[in-house]
Amino acid sequence: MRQVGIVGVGHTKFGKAGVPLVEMLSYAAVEAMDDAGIKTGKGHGIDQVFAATMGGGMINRQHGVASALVDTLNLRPAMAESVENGPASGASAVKLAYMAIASGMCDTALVVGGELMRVVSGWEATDFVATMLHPEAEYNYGLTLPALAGMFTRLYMEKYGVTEKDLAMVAVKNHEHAMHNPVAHIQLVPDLYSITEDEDAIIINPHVAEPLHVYDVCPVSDGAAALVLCAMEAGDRFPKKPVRIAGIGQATDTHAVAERAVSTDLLAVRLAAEKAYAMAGISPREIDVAELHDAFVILEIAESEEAGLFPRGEGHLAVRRGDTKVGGKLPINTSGGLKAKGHPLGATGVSQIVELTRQLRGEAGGRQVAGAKNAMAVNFGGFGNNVIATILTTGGPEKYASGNLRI
Amino acid sequence: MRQVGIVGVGHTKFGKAGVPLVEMLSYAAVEAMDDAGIKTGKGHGIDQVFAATMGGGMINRQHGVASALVDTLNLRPAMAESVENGPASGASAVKLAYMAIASGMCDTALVVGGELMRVVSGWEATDFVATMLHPEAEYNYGLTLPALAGMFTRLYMEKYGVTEKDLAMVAVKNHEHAMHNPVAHIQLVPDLYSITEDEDAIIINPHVAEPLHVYDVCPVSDGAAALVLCAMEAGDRFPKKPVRIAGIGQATDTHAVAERAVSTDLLAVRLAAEKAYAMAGISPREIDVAELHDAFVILEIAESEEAGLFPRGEGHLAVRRGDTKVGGKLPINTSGGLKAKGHPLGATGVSQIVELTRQLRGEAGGRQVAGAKNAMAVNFGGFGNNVIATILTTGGPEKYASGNLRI
Amino acid sequence: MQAEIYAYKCTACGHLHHPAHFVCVKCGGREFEQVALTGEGTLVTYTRVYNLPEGYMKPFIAFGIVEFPNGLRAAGQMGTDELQLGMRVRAEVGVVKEGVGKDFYGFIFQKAE
Amino acid sequence: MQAEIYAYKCTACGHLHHPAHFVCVKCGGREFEQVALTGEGTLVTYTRVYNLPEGYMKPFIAFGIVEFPNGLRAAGQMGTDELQLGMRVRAEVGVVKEGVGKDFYGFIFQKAE
Ligand SMILES: [Zn+2]
Ligand SMILES: [Zn+2]
Repeated sequence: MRQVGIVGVGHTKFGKAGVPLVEMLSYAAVEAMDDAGIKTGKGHGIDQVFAATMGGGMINRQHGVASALVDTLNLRPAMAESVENGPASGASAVKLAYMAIASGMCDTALVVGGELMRVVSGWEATDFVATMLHPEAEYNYGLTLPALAGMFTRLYMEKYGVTEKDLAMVAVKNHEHAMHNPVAHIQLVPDLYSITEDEDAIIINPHVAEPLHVYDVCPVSDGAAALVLCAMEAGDRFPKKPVRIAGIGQATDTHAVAERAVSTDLLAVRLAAEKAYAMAGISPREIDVAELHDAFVILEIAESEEAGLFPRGEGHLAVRRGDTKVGGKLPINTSGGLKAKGHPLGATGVSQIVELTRQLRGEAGGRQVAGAKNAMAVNFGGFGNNVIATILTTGGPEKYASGNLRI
Repeated sequence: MRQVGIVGVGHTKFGKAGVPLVEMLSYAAVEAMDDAGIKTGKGHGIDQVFAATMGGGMINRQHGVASALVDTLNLRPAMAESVENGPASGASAVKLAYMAIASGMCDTALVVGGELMRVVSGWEATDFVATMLHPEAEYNYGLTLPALAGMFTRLYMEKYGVTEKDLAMVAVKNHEHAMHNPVAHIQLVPDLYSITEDEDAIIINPHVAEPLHVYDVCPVSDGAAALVLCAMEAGDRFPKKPVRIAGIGQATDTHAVAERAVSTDLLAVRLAAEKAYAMAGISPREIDVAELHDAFVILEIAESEEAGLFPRGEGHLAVRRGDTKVGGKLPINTSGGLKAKGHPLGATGVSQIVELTRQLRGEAGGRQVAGAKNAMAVNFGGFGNNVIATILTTGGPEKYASGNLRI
Repeated sequence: MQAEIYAYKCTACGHLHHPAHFVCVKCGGREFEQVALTGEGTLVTYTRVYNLPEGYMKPFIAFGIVEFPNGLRAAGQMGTDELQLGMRVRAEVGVVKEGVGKDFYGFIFQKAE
Repeated sequence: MQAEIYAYKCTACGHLHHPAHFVCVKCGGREFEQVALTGEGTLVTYTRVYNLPEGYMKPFIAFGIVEFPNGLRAAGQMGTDELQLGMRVRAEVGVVKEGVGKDFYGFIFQKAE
């Protein structure tokens, strides 16, 4: 199997885009192509384009987004595919691009994830996101992602002794990280005391879905992120040394959350991470930096355990010790995470890989993890019913398998 | 690169489903798994599932369709991806499954395409389909697929001498073919004279988008189709000899149709077919049977020329000669095509491959093309802005590359 | 108007499912019979949600997951304001969402006496 | 309310585009200036459509593709019932779709005198 690497990254400022969907995707795409030293327009060298978006159809009334993107970027006749896996659409697109190159069907691919959500009301957005839940057993009840997260959080707190303050500490950490990430949506750090223990805490940080407060939940953001992938054997044709995709693991779990055998487990995270480690030949102990899917802060804690980065039930202790801050033992969500950087659904999985690529290149500025060599991303689809774990590395075999390069 | 084959096919009766989307997909899926001799449930042997649907979100208000399908079929923790490429979503899913196996990332894949369209009104369905057009230059004008097809047909008739009767002859032929296909939506054959030359012709066959009449346009159908793909090196583990996917080609064209250099060309069809032939090492002269994307009958004629099956401007002459009927020189749309079998968008590209697999296995009953060895499908996304051509064959190398089989 | 909620029993092995599956989780069977899913159960977890999706004209709704004596777990709305982990609840069926021309029925869990 | 329709001229090479592209089709440039797209042109093809999408309260609408003297082609609605390949038309701008709180403007081609 051919090895695949990342040679270009692009990212819009998350927040409110104010431009149409395909134009927003284009900004991220050309930044990634510029970063890879690839020309846009004729002789561009992009064989295939993957676009990841969940709401292009339902929210933006546009289908065939990847085909539109190829045209506006003048990448015709490059192949184009649109991919949807809920909030994990981005990682799915990276995975499919990986397979496209590994198979020898193409040498380079452009992956663009994005979501334009702030064009509808908050309750429409909430309803839209809920369409990934089970239609009869969940969606028709008015259940939403925050509702499922609230119920999960309550059990996790009960079982492992996680406190509301622990949750707020994750949020504050991620907001602190986001202060060093110019593309993050939220650029302010809430005060831990004010949002938890102060007598007015419940006013500035009200409940969304008990026990979750506003500061335990990611904002609604527009935004796009992009990557240029290439066969590693062609890596020396690009200005920057490729960051290699060492492992990808994916697993599915029950659609209806109530059906899961252990309500506090995120089985698909565990299985996806195990597969990614096995494929990469890298162990959890070797991971230097991770981007975990903290749409709700409890998920950062639970995923850090399921991915083997901390022992079961001890993720919140790592937060208390400061292990997961930049400067700590194993920094998590240096980008600000979904919590502070924002969570434009289709963009998130791509954005995680953009951040980790910058970390492994040493381009992460004030949030740089010194000497980072191996990195992991967890992108969480549905309420954990389709999860992808991706491992990146600066290391690799001395020589790469040849696949009859066409570029 | 590993070779990939088809070892199972499934297909619902196209028409009106009367069940929810994921249940409809499931019927096709289990038929394909049964055909492949694969157990559903534990120890199922499916590594990855691809679901192709365009309107799951907009029409059926459900996202993450592939993840839902994996769960209801008890294929957890198999990987799952949902793919959208308008009316070519099906061929895109087959292509991505091909790459997944060719890359070595998995050994078997289940591909299911389907659309549940008859749950909305006709004008809602027309509007939904139009969301793949250019948002500003086409969709906002009220332009639709039939409108673009009407304008294309007028030019084609003018330039090459195609008549309204030629168009009707394609329709009648495909309806005749559909009489031998039990899963076809429409099971009646219109009388050529009655729909063209009779004084009441315009009443039973009124205009939809001049010069196109009702009988020049496919119906609105629900339906699903499914395939089981495997690495050819594992082909002998399945009860039926695999049909090999010899070539896949894909190309994109301008999003706004008005921008195309030659208005009567379908450039993406030509480029996709050329790539597929090159990859397969098979020439147009060696094709024994083809499924072409006749959402509008003019497209069958134009695609038969762009794919090199007949000389430019002579596709309608082949129709007049009867070449494209079962029993003719090169039968086209033996399944009934989109015109008579029906066109549930996400299902169509998969359904084409189901039909061709049955032809190459000799399982096509009353519509069997005797001795068919090589087959081609053209699946047409947007109004030809993202096209996939797929070539199947019963032939192949004596020995297949090994990819460390896990099954 | 479905005023009853069902479990789906595999006719081959007897395994119970809720919601419906196409293939039995235990034996791979594909035939199921409907069994009324009623009675009392235990509240596994709950939440009170303030940001409701489109179509709900209420300030908040409480949701819970309940485990029935047959081992099945199901999510539903809570019909009581007294909410406590492990409490006994009774499964009623009522309108959980008002649709256009069609209401959706589902579990509304009440405090058991 | 956009009562004018534009071509997009690449500031690097001058190539004209309609609709807007993010990258120039000719030179790969990414800067464009708006140029009014008006005047007379030739009708390349047309159709009269009877099955309209949601939101149009008319029995049919005619559409056409027009080539302008600068070589650009654009689709639009036809404002005349006299339709013939190659006829001269004049590009007017009007409401082509009534939206909720916002109308969409576009080409309505009239027969040139
Ligand atoms: Zn069973
Ligand atoms: Zn230019």
